[in-house]
Amino acid sequence: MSKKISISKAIGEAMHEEMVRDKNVIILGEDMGVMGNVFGITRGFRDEFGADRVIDTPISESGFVGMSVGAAMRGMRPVAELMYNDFMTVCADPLLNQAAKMRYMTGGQLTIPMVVRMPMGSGRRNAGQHSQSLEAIFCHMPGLKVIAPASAEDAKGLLKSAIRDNDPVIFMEHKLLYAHKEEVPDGEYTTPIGEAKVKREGTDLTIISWSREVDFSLEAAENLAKEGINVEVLDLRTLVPLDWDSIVKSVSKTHNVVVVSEEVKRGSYAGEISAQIAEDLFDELDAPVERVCGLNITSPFSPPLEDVNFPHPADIEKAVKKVLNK
Amino acid sequence: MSKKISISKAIGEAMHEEMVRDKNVIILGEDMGVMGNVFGITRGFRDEFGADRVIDTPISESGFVGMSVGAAMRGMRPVAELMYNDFMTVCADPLLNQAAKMRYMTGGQLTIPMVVRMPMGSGRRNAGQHSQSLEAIFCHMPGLKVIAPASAEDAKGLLKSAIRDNDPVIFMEHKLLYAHKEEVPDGEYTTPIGEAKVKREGTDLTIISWSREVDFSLEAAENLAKEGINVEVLDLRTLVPLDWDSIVKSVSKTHNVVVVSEEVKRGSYAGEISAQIAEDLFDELDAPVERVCGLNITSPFSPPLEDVNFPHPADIEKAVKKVLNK
Amino acid sequence: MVKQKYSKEKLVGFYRTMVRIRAFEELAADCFMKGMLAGNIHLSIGQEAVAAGACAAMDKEDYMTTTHRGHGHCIAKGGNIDKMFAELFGKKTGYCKGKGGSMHIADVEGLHHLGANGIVGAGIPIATGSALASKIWKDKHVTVCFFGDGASNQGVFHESLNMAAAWHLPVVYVIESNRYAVSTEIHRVTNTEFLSVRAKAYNMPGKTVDGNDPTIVYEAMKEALDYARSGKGPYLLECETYRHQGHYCGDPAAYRPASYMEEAHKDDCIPCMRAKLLKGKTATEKDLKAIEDEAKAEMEKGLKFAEDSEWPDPSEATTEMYSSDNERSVVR
Amino acid sequence: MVKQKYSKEKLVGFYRTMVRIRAFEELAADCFMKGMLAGNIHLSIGQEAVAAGACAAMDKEDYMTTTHRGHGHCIAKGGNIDKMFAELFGKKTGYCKGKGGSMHIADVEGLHHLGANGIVGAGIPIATGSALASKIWKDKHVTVCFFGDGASNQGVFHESLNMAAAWHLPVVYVIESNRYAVSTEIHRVTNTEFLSVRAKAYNMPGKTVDGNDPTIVYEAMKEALDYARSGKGPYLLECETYRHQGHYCGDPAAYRPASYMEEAHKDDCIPCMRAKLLKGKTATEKDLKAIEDEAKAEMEKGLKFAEDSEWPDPSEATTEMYSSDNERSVVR
Ligand SMILES: Cc1ncc(C[n+]2csc(CCOP(=O)(O)OP(=O)(O)O)c2C)c(N)n1
Ligand SMILES: Cc1ncc(C[n+]2csc(CCOP(=O)(O)OP(=O)(O)O)c2C)c(N)n1
Ligand SMILES: [Mg+2]
Ligand SMILES: [Mg+2]
Repeated sequence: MSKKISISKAIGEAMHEEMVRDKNVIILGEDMGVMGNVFGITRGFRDEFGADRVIDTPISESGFVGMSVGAAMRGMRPVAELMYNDFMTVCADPLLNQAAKMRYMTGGQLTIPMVVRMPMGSGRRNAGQHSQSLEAIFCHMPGLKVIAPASAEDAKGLLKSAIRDNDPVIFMEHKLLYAHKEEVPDGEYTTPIGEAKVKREGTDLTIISWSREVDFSLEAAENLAKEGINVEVLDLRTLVPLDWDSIVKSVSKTHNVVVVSEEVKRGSYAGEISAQIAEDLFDELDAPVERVCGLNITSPFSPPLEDVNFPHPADIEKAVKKVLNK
Repeated sequence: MSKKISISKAIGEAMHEEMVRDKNVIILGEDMGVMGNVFGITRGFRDEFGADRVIDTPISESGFVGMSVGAAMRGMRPVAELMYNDFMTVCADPLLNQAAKMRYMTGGQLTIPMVVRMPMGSGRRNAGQHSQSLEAIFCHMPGLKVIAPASAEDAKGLLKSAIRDNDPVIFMEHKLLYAHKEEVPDGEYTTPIGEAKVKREGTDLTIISWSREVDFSLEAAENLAKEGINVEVLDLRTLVPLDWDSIVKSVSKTHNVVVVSEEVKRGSYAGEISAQIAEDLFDELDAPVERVCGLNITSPFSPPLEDVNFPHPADIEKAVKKVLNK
Repeated sequence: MVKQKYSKEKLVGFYRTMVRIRAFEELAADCFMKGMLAGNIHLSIGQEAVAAGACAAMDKEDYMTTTHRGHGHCIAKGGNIDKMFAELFGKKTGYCKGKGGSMHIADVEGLHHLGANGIVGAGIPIATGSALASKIWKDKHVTVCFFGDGASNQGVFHESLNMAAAWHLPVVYVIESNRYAVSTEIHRVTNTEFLSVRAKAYNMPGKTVDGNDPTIVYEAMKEALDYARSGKGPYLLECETYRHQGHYCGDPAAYRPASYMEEAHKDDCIPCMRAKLLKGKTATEKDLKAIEDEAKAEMEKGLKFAEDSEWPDPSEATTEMYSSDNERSVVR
Repeated sequence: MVKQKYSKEKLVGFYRTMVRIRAFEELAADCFMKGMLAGNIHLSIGQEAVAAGACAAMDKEDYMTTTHRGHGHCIAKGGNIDKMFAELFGKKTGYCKGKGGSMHIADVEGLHHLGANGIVGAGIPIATGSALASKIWKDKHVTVCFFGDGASNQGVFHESLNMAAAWHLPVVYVIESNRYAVSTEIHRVTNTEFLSVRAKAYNMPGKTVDGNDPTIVYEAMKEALDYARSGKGPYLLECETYRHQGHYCGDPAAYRPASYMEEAHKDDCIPCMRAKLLKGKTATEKDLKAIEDEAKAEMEKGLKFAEDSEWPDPSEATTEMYSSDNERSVVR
């Protein structure tokens, strides 16, 4: 049995179920309570769970993310939200120096079971400070787990796992996926953290991607299929810990790789994956790995400019053909 | 003619000369004035240039880095200091969302000629929040130039160029290099931003590195030479813009590459370089690129633990031999 | 008959500015609702008196920083309507050549407008740094920093005001308190009636005034600017006003009690001033109608300019990231 | 003869705590200067009365966060000297198994000590979050947040105090004002005589007391803790004290005027209290000597424990990063 719901609804359901299940789960963030979130994700939560558990914060990200760290140390399970991932800049310390490091620095004494949800991504003409995909920064910081789902089913199942996980988890949601309506299993389920998923089987080349670019990659794969190119699409789903086994398996089969993400290309997590494959699976590769990412620029506002700043299916198709020398 | 001075002294000289040359150069940071900096770099500056130009700030990094952005917009040339690069977390917004983006977002109207100097690196048993090498985060952010010198001559010449540059420049100084005494040319000179330097010529393999790991790479190269392995050491000096031509030249000669940095390996800038080489110079490579970096952990305090967390010459030698299959 | 404190010209000038701002915002809203604009816009309808009064008190050469809700300040300081509309449309003729959009309008040379900002609070240290430059150069310009009640809860508010106070920097912080940060009423996330009380933490002057009357704002700003310009240091001015629309254009603002908009309409700066001008015989119905019609026409012209303008060429996406070595820096 | 407000036991207890802290710090300094310790240590010599008075007022189950200068609070709350010394040495038997060192000591289970911190100010929101948990759970624990005068200029100070005040969280913020942040005298970077005045910005109580007398600190803390515990909200307590040493051990502190240390010695909490105890006949010379000798012996024992302890095995570098899936998460 399954039902068709939007990804934002799936995310809301995950939080709702976990709040019912565990009274230590609380939500903090701007406009999460009375308004029910700017994307409507927590509508009704405050009435149901009370203002103590669904907290409208002031615009004080360092403060409330830092408070989430403190509350998590005490055994709460805070689910904080940054209205956009771009705002990690105003709370980088509690994220990168506190949540990520406190367990290790105290020799394992402290456990920080918190989740920070954050919409990400470009394509909404929100300009430079509201359109970034900053997963690389989080992936670079040991101590954080990083998740970036592409489907409603995964968003729900992974968010539930993230809330139950005892480590700080960065949970990145693409704004332009929110409205997608997709099948989600009925009833209780979780999706394990750290497992990639083959979204399309193929033999000629592996596209490795995550978040919204998985959809574009699948679209590209369909188009390429018409030309007789048989592409496998691997959705990483979790970025840290990385499901290396699934990458090895797919690359050992196809011997060709394209990594696709919306990030600024220079210093991207896509680059890390490209490097790891080139370093450790060199002999499996028939051709150099290709990356399809954003440009090394600030996200522009104007539609014709923004449109060249994140990968579209046509860009992916071009890269696949380049790798396959077609 | 040349003289032998410490790297910290070379950095001080660069600032001193630029302050004499251009009255719009100002210094801001914690303990820069009365104390003359915790590493003694600006000793005497406040007396010479006055408290208006050598400003002791409160512990308010977002505030004074943001103020540097504002002052730079007005035509000042602020040289701000973070006492450690780890503290970029408390001023990530003015660095990543303001300094880096304001020029682009205003269609080129704003020019932000500022430098942010920051000691970096491990090896001083300063534990998790004082030992990081965070260049990857800065390199990932378009709009910033990023410099990480390894020698006194370069530190001085590049800092002078950085101060004169009209873009925001992140200038990363390894704490454990400060005391090194090295030859520096007498008199006025600058070192161009964006040029790598071959520190040792070789034919068998190229080590690409920057900052303190250049020294370790050279040491490794000397040791390897005794075993008949002839390594070239390329010091990037500037990380953004990247001197790709020098990389191509060296790799086309040696066909083997090891990238060495102190960073956390996952998501490192070393990974970006490894990826670019594997992607664009695949046919030049005789073997996969190898990275020698820090572990994917928080920097530990205890000496025996910290010592396994950044590359030593022996680690580099091992990697070189692995690549060369020796 | 009481002698009027302000000349007819001044008073009518306030009115004109407010009317022009509202005409701009209403036309922009219209475009947005018709799907002609991409992204999001944040309108200052209801808050016009703050921009009009404050900017009228500023010297032409004074600097300012604004926010995501910054159209009004730009117009009040003399902004070019054509370039503003073109920027909202993302056209190449816009203030930022389409690269910034509504939230990033700046006019550095012309208006000494150092930029709107998409990060709440981020303009506060930037304005403070501009004031630092003025202090060092002794140039007598004051920097005015506009931001919302919500922004005053960001850490940079504290850091910046503390430094400005310690070093007596010539900056005026203007809180446009419309009582809401998106859906969050300020008193639900603070513990004081007024935000201006925060000035006490820094031993600097702080004042709360009615932000719906441009003459009151003007007067308070004059005092604040004089204070700052004379070298005494920063000033915190809170202007109480109303945000008529939702947070962004299209937000129904269902989270606000009905009473909010009732008050807002009662105190609406434009009809209130209109009535006063007529009552005091400072202007005739005809004068005011002319101003209103002119404003509408000016905005229509701006809109047409924007519509007629060209889109930026996609190749421009990679220009202007760096002031030197741009190409190499964006390639790898 | 005036009836003494506090029992002999209590007063001698304050003295013992202060003496133990100083003995710890002096022995640590000695080790550091002899090159036995790696890294850096920040000593609280001169500030013992704050830790002793404040922690004595706390319930055993109350929580706390401390700073880079946090040895004193840990000892005052009952910390294990052996584990502290071992941590300073980076030994496996230390509080953090050598992974954190001096700046990251915590004792979560035993002391409800949520950790020192290397980032100035970072403990403030953490303590506030702990107080939020207490409020939600209604568990009657107060969280005490220790930090320096310098830390009060960080943005998180503002953000945290504002939220704590708005939501009436049970947290006491204790500013240990030794007037210096490294070399920077607080009045050079602020514009008020006292930092406690900042409480006004949040409409919460704020008080400045003499931090060199543990009974004064104790009393003020009792009031603050009662206030917070009763649900009234947060409290800001500034304790004025002196940092005898440089910022870190070995810093000659040449940037301070000679008068600072003259005052510091005059007001030194330990000799002052010693004299009072003797004068009031609360304790004899012999009693006090015994306390002092015991403290020294205790510290020597701790040092020996640390020296005799094993180093962590290099393989432990990669453990304890993650609570689950650790291995896979640190490999790639
Ligand atoms: C750091 C940061 N946090 C959150 C946001 C999202 N956001 C944009 S405007 C806004 C509300 C701002 O409220 P206020 O400062 O009162 O200004 P107003 O919108 O009322 O003019 C929020 C939360 C942001 N842009 N930046
Ligand atoms: C965010 C940050 N900035 C700067 C530093 C460097 N630093 C460490 S302690 C210190 C001074 C702290 O002063 P204060 O808060 O008064 O505490 P005290 O040292 O006097 O106990 C500074 C600047 C830091 N650790 N973190
Ligand atoms: Mg508001
Ligand atoms: Mg201090």
